[in-house]
Amino acid sequence: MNSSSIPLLDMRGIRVTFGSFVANDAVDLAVAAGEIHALLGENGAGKSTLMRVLAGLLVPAAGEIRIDGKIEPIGSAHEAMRLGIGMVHQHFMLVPTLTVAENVCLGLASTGRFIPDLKTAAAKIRELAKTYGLDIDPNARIADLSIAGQQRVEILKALYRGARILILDEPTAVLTPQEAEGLFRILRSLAAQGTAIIFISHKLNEVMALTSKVTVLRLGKVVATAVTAETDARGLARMMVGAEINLPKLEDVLIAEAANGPLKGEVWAERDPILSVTDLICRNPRGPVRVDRVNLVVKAGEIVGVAGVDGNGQQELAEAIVGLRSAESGTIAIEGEDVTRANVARRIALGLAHIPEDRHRTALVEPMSIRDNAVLERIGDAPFSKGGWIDRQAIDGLTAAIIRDFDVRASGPDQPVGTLSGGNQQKVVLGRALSRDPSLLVAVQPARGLDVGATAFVHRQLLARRAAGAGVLLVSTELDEILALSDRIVVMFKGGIVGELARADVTVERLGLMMAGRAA
Amino acid sequence: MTFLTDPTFVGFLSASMRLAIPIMLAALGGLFAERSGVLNIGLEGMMLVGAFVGFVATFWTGQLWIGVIIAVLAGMVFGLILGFYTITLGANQVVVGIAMNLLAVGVTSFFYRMAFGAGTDRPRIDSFTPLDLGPLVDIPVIGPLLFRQDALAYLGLGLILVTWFVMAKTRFGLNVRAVGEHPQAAETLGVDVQHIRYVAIGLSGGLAGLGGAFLSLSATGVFLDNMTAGRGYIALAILILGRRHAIGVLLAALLFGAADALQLRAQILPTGVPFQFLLMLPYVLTIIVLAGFVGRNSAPAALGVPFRRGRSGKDD
Amino acid sequence: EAEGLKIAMVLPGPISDNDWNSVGYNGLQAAAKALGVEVAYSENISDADAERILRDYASRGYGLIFAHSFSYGDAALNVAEDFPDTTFMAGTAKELAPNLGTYSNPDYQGAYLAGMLGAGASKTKTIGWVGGMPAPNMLANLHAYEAGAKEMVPDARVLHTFIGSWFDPPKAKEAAIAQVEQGADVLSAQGVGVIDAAIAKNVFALGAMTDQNHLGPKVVLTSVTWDLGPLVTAVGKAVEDKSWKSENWSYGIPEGSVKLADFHGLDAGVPPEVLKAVEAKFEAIKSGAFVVPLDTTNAE
Amino acid sequence: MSTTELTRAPRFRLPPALSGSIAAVIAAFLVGAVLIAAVGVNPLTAYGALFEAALGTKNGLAETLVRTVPLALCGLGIALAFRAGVFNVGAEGQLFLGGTAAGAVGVAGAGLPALVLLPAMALAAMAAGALWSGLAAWLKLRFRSDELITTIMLNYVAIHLVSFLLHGPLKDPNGALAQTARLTADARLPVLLGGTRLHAGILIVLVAVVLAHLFLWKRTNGFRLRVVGLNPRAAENAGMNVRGTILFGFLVCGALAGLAGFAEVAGVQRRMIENLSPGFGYTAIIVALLGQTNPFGVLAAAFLFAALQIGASTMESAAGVPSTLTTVIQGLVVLFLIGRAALPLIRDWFGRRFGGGR
Ligand SMILES: Nc1ncnc2c1ncn2[C@@H]1O[C@H](COP(=O)(O)OP(=O)(O)OP(=O)(O)O)[C@@H](O)[C@H]1O
Ligand SMILES: Nc1ncnc2c1ncn2[C@@H]1O[C@H](COP(=O)(O)OP(=O)(O)OP(=O)(O)O)[C@@H](O)[C@H]1O
Ligand SMILES: [Mg+2]
Ligand SMILES: [Mg+2]
Repeated sequence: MNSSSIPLLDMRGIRVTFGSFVANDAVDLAVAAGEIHALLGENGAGKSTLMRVLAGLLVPAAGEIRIDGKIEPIGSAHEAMRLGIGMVHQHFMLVPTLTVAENVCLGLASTGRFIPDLKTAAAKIRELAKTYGLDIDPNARIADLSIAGQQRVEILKALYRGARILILDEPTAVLTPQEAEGLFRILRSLAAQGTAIIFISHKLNEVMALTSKVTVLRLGKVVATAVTAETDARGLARMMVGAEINLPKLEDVLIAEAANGPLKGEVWAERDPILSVTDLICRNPRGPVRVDRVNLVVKAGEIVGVAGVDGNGQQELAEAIVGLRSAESGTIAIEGEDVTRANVARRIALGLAHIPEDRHRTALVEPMSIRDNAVLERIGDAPFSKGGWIDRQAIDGLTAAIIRDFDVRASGPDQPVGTLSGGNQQKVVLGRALSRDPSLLVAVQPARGLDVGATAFVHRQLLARRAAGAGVLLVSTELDEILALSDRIVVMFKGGIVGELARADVTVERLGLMMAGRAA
Repeated sequence: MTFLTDPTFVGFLSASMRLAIPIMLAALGGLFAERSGVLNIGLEGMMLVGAFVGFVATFWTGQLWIGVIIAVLAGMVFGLILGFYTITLGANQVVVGIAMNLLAVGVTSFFYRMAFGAGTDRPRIDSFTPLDLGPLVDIPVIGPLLFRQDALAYLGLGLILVTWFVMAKTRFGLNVRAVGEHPQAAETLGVDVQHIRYVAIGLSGGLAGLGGAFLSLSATGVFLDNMTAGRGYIALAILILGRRHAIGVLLAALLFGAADALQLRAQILPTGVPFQFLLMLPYVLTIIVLAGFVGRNSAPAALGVPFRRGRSGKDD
Repeated sequence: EAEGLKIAMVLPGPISDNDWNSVGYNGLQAAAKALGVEVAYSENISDADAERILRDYASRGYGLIFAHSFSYGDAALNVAEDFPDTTFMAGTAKELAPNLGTYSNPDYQGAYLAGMLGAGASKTKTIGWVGGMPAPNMLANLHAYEAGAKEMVPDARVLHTFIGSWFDPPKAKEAAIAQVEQGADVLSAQGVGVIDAAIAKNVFALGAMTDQNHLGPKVVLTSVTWDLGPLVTAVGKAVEDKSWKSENWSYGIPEGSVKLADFHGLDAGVPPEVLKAVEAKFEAIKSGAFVVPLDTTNAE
Repeated sequence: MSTTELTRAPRFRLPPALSGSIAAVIAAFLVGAVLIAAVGVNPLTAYGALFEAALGTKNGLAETLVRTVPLALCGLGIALAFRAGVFNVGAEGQLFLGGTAAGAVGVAGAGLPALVLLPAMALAAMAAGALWSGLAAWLKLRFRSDELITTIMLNYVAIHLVSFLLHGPLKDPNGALAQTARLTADARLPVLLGGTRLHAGILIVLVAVVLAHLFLWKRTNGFRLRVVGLNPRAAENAGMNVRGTILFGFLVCGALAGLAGFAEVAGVQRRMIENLSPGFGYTAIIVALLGQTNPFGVLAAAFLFAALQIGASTMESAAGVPSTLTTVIQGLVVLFLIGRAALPLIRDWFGRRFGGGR
């Protein structure tokens, strides 16, 4: 056996259990130096779990890990690091109040056993950043960095520790296409220098573009390992889910509608505006302007996509519309009623539903059951309460309907939502919002972190809402998502709207230019 | 500017410092605990234990510094017990803290009676006496504030600088800050979260014990049941008022000490204000300052949240 | 109940305070020795709990129960009503019952002497007084102290501070230091901590309740001592031989219970005529020729 | 008792939480026994006195229930506030102000019939407690001041304020003490059990516990309160009035603590006194959290603590155990109760050490 045939990383027979639940079962995974290896699977398939084993954060019940052919018992994050394993977690493992250099030095005795030498570290960080083309200021506070910036720090943290095996868990879920492209460049150059990279993503086109091999997990077991070039996205999706998945498209809906004869004769201009935003300005308390003179209309039966690079005021705009952020000036009207100063409850009463970007923090009460979360917005309404008394039966009915209609995979209505997988949590959020038949749906990154199946489900639901005559405001940094679903697209840049495109006029190039701030 | 050297003003300044130091020390203890993510409501109990143990040790050995050292150690032991509950068991940090305070009241007065009997002549030790620092004493403002104190007070003031240095510059301080803000992140980098928190809470107890020792070995030469009289709770307020920074803690404690020194002086003067209102002064002032200037500062993100290793590194 | 008398005492603070509570505890122990009876006590009993504890002792066959706090009056009255065969003694109570007597806290008589002594010994004609809370016995003490001082030195200044709690030695010390800075050179120590101030500032202190010279051998000029032993013993004996009457049992200077402690040689620092005047006043009080005024109105 | 008996499996099993709690209390008592023996008292005598005094006699049980009243009311308030995400340490001060208001109204309203006077006193007490708590709420909502700190500070302020009132405007004109005049019979809560001090306050507690339970689990506002406490941002997103709910958490805590003050004044002391509470408001924090902020749990924890405190003081008077030691035992009981969580850890450790397995 010559040495080149020994993979840098060789995981064999890995088994992880949580109580009686088997999260990883007899998983084998081999990755060679210089290889970019995709790890695929549905939500909850066990990808993160497997990687946590590799990173020393979980001790497997069975199995062995070989590095360079040698069995290494990885018992702690420390050992993993010593072996050159670095992991960029799905949710960044950065201390927001510390600087980049401090985060990098954390837990790294080589930067000074008692007094970390931050100056030297900063110099080394600059050097590394230059080598790999990462744009990083070692003295910046993490909290002040953009998401992409934080991710660069995560990668740099691994590089600084001399990672030979780099794990990235859904790294692009929070990146814009441009940022993702930047990341891929970095990863390719790392691979070229011999780093083994494990790449987890739900975006199959990225997998196709970036990786050389792919391993697919389903229900904790490996169902396939393949050379990427020998498969296609469709095939990968089938392997993951075990069935054919087609992401729905508005275009198909329009074709179908056209086939059904002319629409109810409606002209866009004559339809009622569900949402109208006029000259809206929002700013952070004593801070910069976040939403700058935005004008926007959403009419019944249309999906308006808000595109833009993350951090250009889309989230703030959505928050202002739903009432979580107060407007400095301008007006917001829902169903013709001025709600600029109205509270969230009033807006909900007018038919607003919100699928927030951060479901854990904003949408769900994690320790509470699915049942309780299902009525969060409607607890005061009939039939869920009468005279201030909760009607348990009515709520049970609603919960059962949501679980059934939205295919929430849970042990029952009493399961705390915090213990559901991300996809299922999102289904609860969606089910709750849509069960109210909202006339205005504000959906922010509704498919973030979801697998293909769940994404398709969410998208179908948005289209169904549109068909039911609701106005949908879809905020997303995923161009694919925006392009697939929107009747009209507006692009935000630095808090303002740089332009609007009808779906017929959209090209990716024009959108890209507008997202960079140039009206096109 | 003559008032700067007026004996009344000078006395007021040094009294402010004397009143501030024990609270400041306990607040420094609270600083280590809270920055590492552990809420130490047990400061009061740890102070009391320090006051008691320091007194007994000094009484038996005749050595003040032995008393100081033992007081610090005893505070640490109490801190580590609290640590076991909050860090290892993940118990509610408030309940444990209050229970520890209850325990401390009982334990100290019980063993005081075991050691010295009851109702007889109260034992006394010769407390620390102010050091003579020659001409430094006469510097306006600074002199009375800083140079009329005893060795223990200087130790306390020195610990402000030490704390600042440790938190800002050392690896341990970095670890403490990380562990208090984002323990999962620290964990993924190989920082032993529980270990860091144990050390921090041990230091916390030690500093509170030292603050207690100041009461029985410097401020007075006696021990009396419950003689901390709520200073540990006030230290919690001082900690927040000082934004959980060493220098801030010093200033906040001085503010409180000054308010107390002022009201004690105002009582003697014919102000006509009922003395109860003067007694309120330090507390009211603390509230006002808290509301006016520091309301918007935020606590370490993981403060009060137990960290369990089994869940570490969870994506979500 | 053939076993003979059992005496109980309920105290508001720790018996180790060398103050009010120590006096009570020592008095009880003295009576136990003198009468050969069984005694029991409960310390640190807050007003809120007093009634329950008193009731508890009464129901367990204690024949004589001392409620040793000015603030136990209500509690004692309530319990006395339900236990007519038990004798209660409440410290400085106003309302009595057939089986509820009271005993005054006569240390204010000594405070008068302390005031004279303090003012006479003061070079600045300013003396201090630090107390916990303005309870009636504290106010009586303060006013007698002032009156004594004024008798000795008509233009004497008497500074007083309440620290707002009964037990906070460091604060009492700081209060006393503040008084010294205002010119006081003799301090009346009505709380733990004042003597520490006297040591730190090298001024005289006047101890209270017990001889506190050992707490500051060079500064505690003398102490106003109060020995509750004779009173507890006398009441116990009266209960035993059924001669007890519900009345105010006052054991002060005339009865030999309140005294000035030994000066431990520090009297050298006091003008002889002052000592003589104090001595004379002590005899006058003892003989009944002079009655120290009892004034419990608020200070100022 | 033979070894076989000791090792025999129990016939029926208590729910694990309850049996664990009982084991914890027993463990605390065992440690206490060592200390009791150290001062030369037979621990069995001491504990016998404790149980008899707290639970074994009519009067003892009555006293335990009397003590349960303030602990449960304050504990309930703290628990409800906690559920709303408010950590109110100010029950002690709120209780003092409630008691003062009750005393003031009770004295001023002398002559009114009990049916008018008692409710007026209770309302005044609740209003005063709520007002004091509302101050902390205002500081939090307006200035974002941490209520842990402001409520501790306000406790001191309250106690000095009450001292001023009782030494001044509210002082009994016929006495020297800092307390109000004695309440007339119409201003007192009726005694429920002749020959004891058990007053109607315990009924108030039972009603309050049931109401709190219904509120938390059956009322929409209780639901909202829990949501706000668990995730205020999600509550806001769902259209709930977060600030109002937080304010309510403060006010209800203050009102219940004030009510506790009323119960002490009208049921036990029969006037407002300067030292109304030996730290009820602080003990109630432990009560609230040991009771897992569940109304019935709070009631159980309050009863446990009341029994412990009543029994402990009799242990002092009857068996000669120093009261300081009884404080130690109380602390130990709490620590062992929380320390239950250590049992699996200890079992694991023994397993690893001696079990031979993994
Ligand atoms: N801490 C835990 N306790 C119990 N079960 C867990 C825990 N962590 C993970 N699991 C289980 O392991 C399974 C796999 O989880 P994992 O996070 O590895 O999924 P994943 O493949 O990363 O999913 P996603 O694509 O959503 O990130 C889950 O379905 C869950 O049931
Ligand atoms: N305490 C717990 N008990 C049981 N299962 C848990 C627990 N915590 C997490 N899990 C499981 O862990 C799995 C992974 O959850 P996770 O939140 O990582 O999903 P995710 O898809 O990665 O989420 P997201 O996409 O939002 O980041 C879930 O399937 C969930 O069932
Ligand atoms: Mg995952
Ligand atoms: Mg995920």
